[in-house]
Amino acid sequence: MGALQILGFVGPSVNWWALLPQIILLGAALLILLASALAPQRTSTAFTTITTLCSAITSSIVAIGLWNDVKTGGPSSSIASAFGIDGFSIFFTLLILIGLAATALLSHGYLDREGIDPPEFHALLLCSAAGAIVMASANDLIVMFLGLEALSIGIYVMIAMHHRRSEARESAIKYFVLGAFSSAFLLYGIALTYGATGSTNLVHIRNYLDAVVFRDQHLLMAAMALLLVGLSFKVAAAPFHFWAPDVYQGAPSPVTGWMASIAKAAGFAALLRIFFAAFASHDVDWAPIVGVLALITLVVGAVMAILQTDVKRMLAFSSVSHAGYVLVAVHAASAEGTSAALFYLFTYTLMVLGTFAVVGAMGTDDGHPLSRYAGLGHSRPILAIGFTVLLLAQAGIPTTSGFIAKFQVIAAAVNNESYFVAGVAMVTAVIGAFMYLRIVMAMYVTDEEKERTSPTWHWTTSVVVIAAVSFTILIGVVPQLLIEFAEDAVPILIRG
Amino acid sequence: MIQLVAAQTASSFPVLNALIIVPIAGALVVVLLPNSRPELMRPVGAIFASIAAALSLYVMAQFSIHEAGFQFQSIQSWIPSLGINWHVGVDGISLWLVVLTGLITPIVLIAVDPHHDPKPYTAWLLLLQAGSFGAFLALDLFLFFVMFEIVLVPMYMLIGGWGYDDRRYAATKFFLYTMAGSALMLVAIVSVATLSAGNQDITFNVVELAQRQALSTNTARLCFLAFALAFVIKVPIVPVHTWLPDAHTQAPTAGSVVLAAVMLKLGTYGLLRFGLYLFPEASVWAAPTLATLGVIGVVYGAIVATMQKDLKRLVAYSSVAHMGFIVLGIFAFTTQSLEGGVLQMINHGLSTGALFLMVGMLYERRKTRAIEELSGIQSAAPVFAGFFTVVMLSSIGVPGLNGFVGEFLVLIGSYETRRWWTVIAATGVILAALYLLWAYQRVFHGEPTPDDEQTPDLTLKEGLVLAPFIAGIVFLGLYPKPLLERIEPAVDDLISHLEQHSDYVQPDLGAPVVVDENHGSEDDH
Amino acid sequence: MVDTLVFIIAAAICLTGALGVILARNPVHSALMLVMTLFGIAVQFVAQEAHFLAAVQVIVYAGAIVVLFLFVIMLLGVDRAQNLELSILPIQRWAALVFAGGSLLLLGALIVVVNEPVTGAEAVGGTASGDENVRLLARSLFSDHVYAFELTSLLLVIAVIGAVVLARKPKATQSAAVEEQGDN
Amino acid sequence: MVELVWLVPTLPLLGFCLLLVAGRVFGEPRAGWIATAAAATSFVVTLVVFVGLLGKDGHAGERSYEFILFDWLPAGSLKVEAGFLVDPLSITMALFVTGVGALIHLYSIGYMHGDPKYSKFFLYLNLFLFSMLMLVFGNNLVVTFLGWEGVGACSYFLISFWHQKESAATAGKKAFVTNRVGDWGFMIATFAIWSALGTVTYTEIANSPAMSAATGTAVSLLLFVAAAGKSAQLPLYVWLPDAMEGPTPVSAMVHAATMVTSGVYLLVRMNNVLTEDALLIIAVIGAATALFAALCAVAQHDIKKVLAYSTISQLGYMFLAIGSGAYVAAIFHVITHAFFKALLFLGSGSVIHGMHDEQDMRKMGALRAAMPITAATFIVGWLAIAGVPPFSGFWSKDEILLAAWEQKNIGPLLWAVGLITAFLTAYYMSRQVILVFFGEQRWEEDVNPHESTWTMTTPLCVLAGAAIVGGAINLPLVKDWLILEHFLEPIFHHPHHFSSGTTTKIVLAIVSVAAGLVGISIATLSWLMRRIPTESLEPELLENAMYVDATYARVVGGVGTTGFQKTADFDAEIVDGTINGVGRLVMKLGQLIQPTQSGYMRNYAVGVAVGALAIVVVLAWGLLL
Amino acid sequence: MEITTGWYLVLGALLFVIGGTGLLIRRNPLVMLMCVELMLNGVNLSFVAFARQLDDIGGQTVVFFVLVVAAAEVVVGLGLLVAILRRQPGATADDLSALRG
Repeated sequence: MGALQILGFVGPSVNWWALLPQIILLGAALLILLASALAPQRTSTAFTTITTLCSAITSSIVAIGLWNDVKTGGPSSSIASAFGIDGFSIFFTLLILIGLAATALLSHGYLDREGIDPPEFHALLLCSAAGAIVMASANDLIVMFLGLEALSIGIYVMIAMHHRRSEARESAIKYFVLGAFSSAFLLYGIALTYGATGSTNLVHIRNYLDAVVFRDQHLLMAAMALLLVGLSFKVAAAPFHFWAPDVYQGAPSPVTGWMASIAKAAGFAALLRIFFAAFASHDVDWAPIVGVLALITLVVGAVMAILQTDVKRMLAFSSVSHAGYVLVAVHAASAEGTSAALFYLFTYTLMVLGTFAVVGAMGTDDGHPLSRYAGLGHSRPILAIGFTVLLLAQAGIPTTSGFIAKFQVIAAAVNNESYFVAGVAMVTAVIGAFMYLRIVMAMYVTDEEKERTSPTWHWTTSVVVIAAVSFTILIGVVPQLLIEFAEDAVPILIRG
Repeated sequence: MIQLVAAQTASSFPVLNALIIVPIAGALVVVLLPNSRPELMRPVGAIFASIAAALSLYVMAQFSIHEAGFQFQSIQSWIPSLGINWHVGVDGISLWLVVLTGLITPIVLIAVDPHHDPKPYTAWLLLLQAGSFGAFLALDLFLFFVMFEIVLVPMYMLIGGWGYDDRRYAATKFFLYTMAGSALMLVAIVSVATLSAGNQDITFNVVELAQRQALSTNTARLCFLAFALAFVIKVPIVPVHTWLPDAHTQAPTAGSVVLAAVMLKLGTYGLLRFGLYLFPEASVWAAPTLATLGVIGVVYGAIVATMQKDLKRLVAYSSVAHMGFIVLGIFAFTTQSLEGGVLQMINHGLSTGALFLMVGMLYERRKTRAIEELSGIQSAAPVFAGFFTVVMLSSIGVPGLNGFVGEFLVLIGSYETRRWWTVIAATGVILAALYLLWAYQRVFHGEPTPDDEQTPDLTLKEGLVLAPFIAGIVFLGLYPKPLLERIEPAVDDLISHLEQHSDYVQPDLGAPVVVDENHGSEDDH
Repeated sequence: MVDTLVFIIAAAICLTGALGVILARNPVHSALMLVMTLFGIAVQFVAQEAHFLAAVQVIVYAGAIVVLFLFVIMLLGVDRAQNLELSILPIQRWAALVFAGGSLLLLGALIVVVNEPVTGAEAVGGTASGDENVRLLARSLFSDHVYAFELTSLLLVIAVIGAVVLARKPKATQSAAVEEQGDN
Repeated sequence: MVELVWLVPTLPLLGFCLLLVAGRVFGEPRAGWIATAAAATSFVVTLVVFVGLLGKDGHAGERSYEFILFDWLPAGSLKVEAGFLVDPLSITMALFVTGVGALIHLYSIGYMHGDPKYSKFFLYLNLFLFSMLMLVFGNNLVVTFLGWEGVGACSYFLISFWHQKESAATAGKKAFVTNRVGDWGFMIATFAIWSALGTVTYTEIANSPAMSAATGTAVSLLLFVAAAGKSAQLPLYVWLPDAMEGPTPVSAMVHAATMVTSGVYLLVRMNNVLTEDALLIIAVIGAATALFAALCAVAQHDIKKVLAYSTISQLGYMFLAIGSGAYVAAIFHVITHAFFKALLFLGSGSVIHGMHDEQDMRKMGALRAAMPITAATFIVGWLAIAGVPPFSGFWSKDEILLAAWEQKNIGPLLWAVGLITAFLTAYYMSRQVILVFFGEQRWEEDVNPHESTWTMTTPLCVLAGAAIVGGAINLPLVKDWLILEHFLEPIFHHPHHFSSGTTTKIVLAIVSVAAGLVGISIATLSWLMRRIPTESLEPELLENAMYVDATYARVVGGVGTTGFQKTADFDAEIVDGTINGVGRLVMKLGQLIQPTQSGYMRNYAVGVAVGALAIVVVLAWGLLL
Repeated sequence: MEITTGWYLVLGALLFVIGGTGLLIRRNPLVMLMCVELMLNGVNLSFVAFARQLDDIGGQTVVFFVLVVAAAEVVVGLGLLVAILRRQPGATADDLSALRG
């Protein structure tokens, strides 16, 4: 850096404190890789898992510290305002770290069972987690794009790491090709935005759009459209959702959980930051189209879900309709809607992680037929009741966090006077409920009481399930804290 | 919730919160009991349910008679940022439903043996009781919706877990049908809260919202329709009633009893408490339609019941008919009809609940509910037949038994405002006699078949279980005053609310022509 | 006048190359056509005074990426000619037609409605004028976009791990015995 | 003394409770005696009350006492008390209800001998007596309705007492349901009265201003519907003949003496709301019923069926009286009819008992030797009903015919119908007496009929006595002898007075007597002396009661059942089908879009590409704005 | 005539569209990857054109990152393809459709 200063070059100020979470994760990743490279014998899963956990915990501690700073000092940005430090970014950082920890725990038993190399898996997990954090806190479209690529590419590999299953490879290539395809659209959208506003920096874009009245908006509109497409793909919103069921089904369960929870969350983080924060002045343009996407997504997700026989596919489609719900909140284009979306994502992430924890434990060579769950209510009552809670929460039954989340989304939509969207959302919820009930029924209502082989079960999995269930119920009963958290996390764009 | 109760504003014991907490605690205790002691589950559950019952009786005893407003109110902030409170209270309309809920659950817990998995069975029943309490006591729209939805789960589990052959279909249908009904209600709830907020802060407090009346006519009507949809499905009113026969038929006895006695009332109670109270103008506007549907329900339900081949289905359809009376009463808007409606909720709970219990007992004995497979039971089990007869007559509406009191008040009250509806609805009493007596004749009269001759008569325990029902049936039939005088203030309050917020004016009924000298002068209202 | 000529020629090269990529039956030809396009684009870069980028374009893309492609093609021996008619998805062609045609129409429409200059925005990242293109590039790279620059390293790390993991032959222990087995 | 009225219904109620709890323990015959005691004491108490009432001055309106027990249905302005009204009308009814009732209890002790459900029978009887007394003493329509339904329920129990018999069970159900049709009228009438007058209490109704003509007529007709149901008038009479499935004492008490007259009681009680138009209709239907039933009775073979139709016919008389405004005559006939019809039924019961449950008159004959007391008393009843002076039937029937004659609009016609009925009555009763007690013996030797025990014959004798002298309570010969009329006067809004001169009265009386005698003689000629071929006297048409019942059955069993079944199917297929259809529709929708999930990544890419294109177009041209 | 930014944009757009179309019609996974590269190049061209128009160096900087991303994608993508084609030689995109419905 010294030499550059001689050249009269001054680098941008860096808030290392704010970067620390990502740095910790990357450090952990490198540590794991080095260890596996240098260690004479095969690196133990325990080591990598613990390292991942520790990094997750430490960086979440840092994140909490950051939260307090933001609460006191207000939001800021760093590194030439490429990186935003506000409640929003920290909210997602924490969420992603939770997801990271959970996925690490889930993978722990899984990797040994399936004979997947732990070091690479966890390293990639950490990297894609870092990518997700970058995505959530990016103040610059390019940074956001890079974060997205990091997240996605990591996932491609993690899926494909399951050498022995052709399904895994197939889902990997599908996700890869389509992902690359859609990120090309996203990138084109960035290019057009750059052209229309003269910068890729969200702050500048926001200010520019506020200041300038366009002669013709076509360029900007096309830009918005393409950005929306790219991100809708990531969050699996119809009609960009087709990959989701196949990929979710083929991918290893922990990775599926990671995709369904964190990838989606990060995608929505970017969506919210770009559209709600940066394109706020043009919400009359983008809100309606988001509404339409929300409707299509809700309907497709719910209607397709009830046709499935494979539990993983069911859950894939249900996650599609969940995306629809969040889109409804985004469509509201209000602070209330945004915090509703955040609340939804937070609760949904934990539900889905818990769900896939169970699914992963129940997995068999012949996939996840519904019949596999028959009689679970009798053979493993505790597991069954936990799973039931998670499913009912996804169906939005009261006293679970899922209901509070849906309620807030509906409230946001109603405040926005989009009653139709709200109504459709509720109706599709009913349709979707049928699918969850089918699983519950399968567990409890069995005509033959044949004792089944208990699923291969690792205590780390139980930890995740228990945590997810208790959180789901706790938030379902006393949601106030999380609601306030989400309200403080509405994105704010700050320069410098 | 727990620490909310702790935060109670001291003055008095928060009995209503306790009502809701006790069964939940009971459920937890039951869940924690060791699986090795299955015989403990139901007694322990029954104890907790009985504590709740005792509390409900305490509420009844402490309830001050001539007071219109809500009593025992308890408000705690729950989700402040959404303006949602934990707000419970009881008035004359909900009081007796609460008591009914309190008493029914321990009885069924004692009465009905699930045959397998007593632990979850007991826990679910207790949760059901808690949820029902909550729904009847809630004075916060959000809280009400929570309770209104949550009761679906235990009932769903009971039907699915302990029901008969076709339980899958029935349970799912029950759950989805009711959930679909309430889907739009949630939207309406939010709309009401937000739209009537105006410049004030948003609230879900029913009393507050009822006073604000800030919605435009059309909005109010739309919201009312959304509410009404949820409630008419729950009641159920023709033509959205078909979940009921399936649910009742497939549900285990306990499920059927609670479903009939308590859960159906959520619909009519909702129409009263939220339909009329929140949307007076809209209720008046929709009254003719709903009253018509109610009357159709009375006649149609009776006709369909006549042709049922399954005893439980028959009783289920008779429920449709009886609930039709209640709906007519509600939307006739007179003191008598509304009081009759509320009373009829209780009566229907007693008589239909008892009927389901007995059909269950019969099933336990004969392992069939098919009418044509039974005959001459009266010869084999005369006492059982006697109990059945009493309940049947109450259901038919014979004076001196409770069924008559409710129907009579509903009809006499409705006659003034809905004359022709009443005339048609009254034919329901003919049909009721028809289907019940015909069924009775086929099942109890005639020469018993060999299997029927073996049918054992009522055991002492069963007799004790049924005794409270019989007692209630006779007592309410002869001396309903204690109920009526507690119901009346609330009902009058509701009517004056209607008159105040709509162009409806209650006709001056039965203005006494002469004051007869033998006893105190008539009381006008 | 000259730059017009340059543009037209280069554009022609690009488009023929691009069409070649998607129409050539043989993947090898496609790869070579891709190189052609990339050269054309490099020329356009020069025409836009992005000299350094032009160089990078040639080196990285043509030099590295396409070579990688060819390498894999040879490695896997998938250089068989692929007959487009064999496509087993009939609707696919119509869909593609819709996309292509639609996009072209859209483009045409935009050309008609959007009047020069396409954007009214002004510079923020510092001027890009003329001879010291490299210096400017470097400055912007290490000031405004330094964070992104660092992130690319993350990306490359992932890519490396991925390449290693994917290319590595599965351990014989499992691969032989429980091939195509395992849960998900 | 009047205050004791509450005891009157309470005693049978006590008996009921006692038997309910311990009936089996008491067993036979103690249970019977307990019930009888309850009925008897209640009769005594009624007498006491009656005497007490006589102590008051009738014309100062002091003979009307209300006793409020408690508020029954206090709802807003609606005030319904559980209370008793003691006035000449109710006490008169109560007297013969308890009196006849007590006798029939006594009779049943012997009749029900050996029945497995002995105690239960008396339980029902007491409950019935209680309900009947509530009906009579109720101080408002609702309490009366309580009794009204109570007696209905009891008659249901009693008719289907031997429910193992399909026919008995069906008959019971039929009775209840048919009665319910009448109850419907009762309820609506109550509602209408309340909404018009604001009260359901008799005293207040009596003092209320008249309702509008339309309402008044409507109410009157609705009340008549109720009465027609209970009192088996056209077209609701069909249940009564079947009701004979019950034990004979039941037929005597419930379906001849007491319950069936409650319709008459109701109309008399509500006399001040009945309008002219309504009365005319009532009179016509009454007359029609009387004639119709008499015709049916002519050709019956079942000893009880004859009496059943005769009951219907006599009830028709009573309504004819009411329709003609002669309420006293109606009540008078109610009383006398209670005596002689109960007598006849019990007699027939005794015969059936002696013949070992044989009811077909064609298998009887010449029984007077075998059962002299029964025969003698039965003959008394026969003369009474046939209207032979000075038996009680003559006086009451005569008054009715007179009233009919004086009916304003169509008096003579009504009178003529009444006369024909009188003739027919005399005929078929004579036929019955001859077939049962005279002529040649048509039963096998092994039957050996016998006289019944004293518990059964005592009531017969008492009733016979009453049937002879019963007319004395209202002799038209001298003004002051019209005891009943003077006694009942206070309760009538427009007291009815006969306008005809003495000569007319006498002529009419002679004519009616003549008609009776003609009937008797024809019967004697044909059935005893066989001078007239009897086949022609029992036409199919009449034997089958003009197929009315059969037609009902065909309608209910045919159109009714299928209609109901259709509705049930509609419910199952259309209503429920729609709901399940919605579900299937959603599934269909899913299967419609399922092909998009083809598994080909290039297909999926199309989604992205085309979707993107669409969004760009929509946004760039603001299509959603 | 004078070549304005618009021309470059149109060219970029054409490349993008051609690439997209190619991905839709080709089922050789390698060629599909190339098509993605085409699209990215179209985008690059647009970036540079805008940079020129705006006289802003940022646009050119971005192209760097796009190059890196493209490289990373290609590396991983080719790795995937190698892994797949090793086991299913000559598999086309359409052959990889076991997961469906």
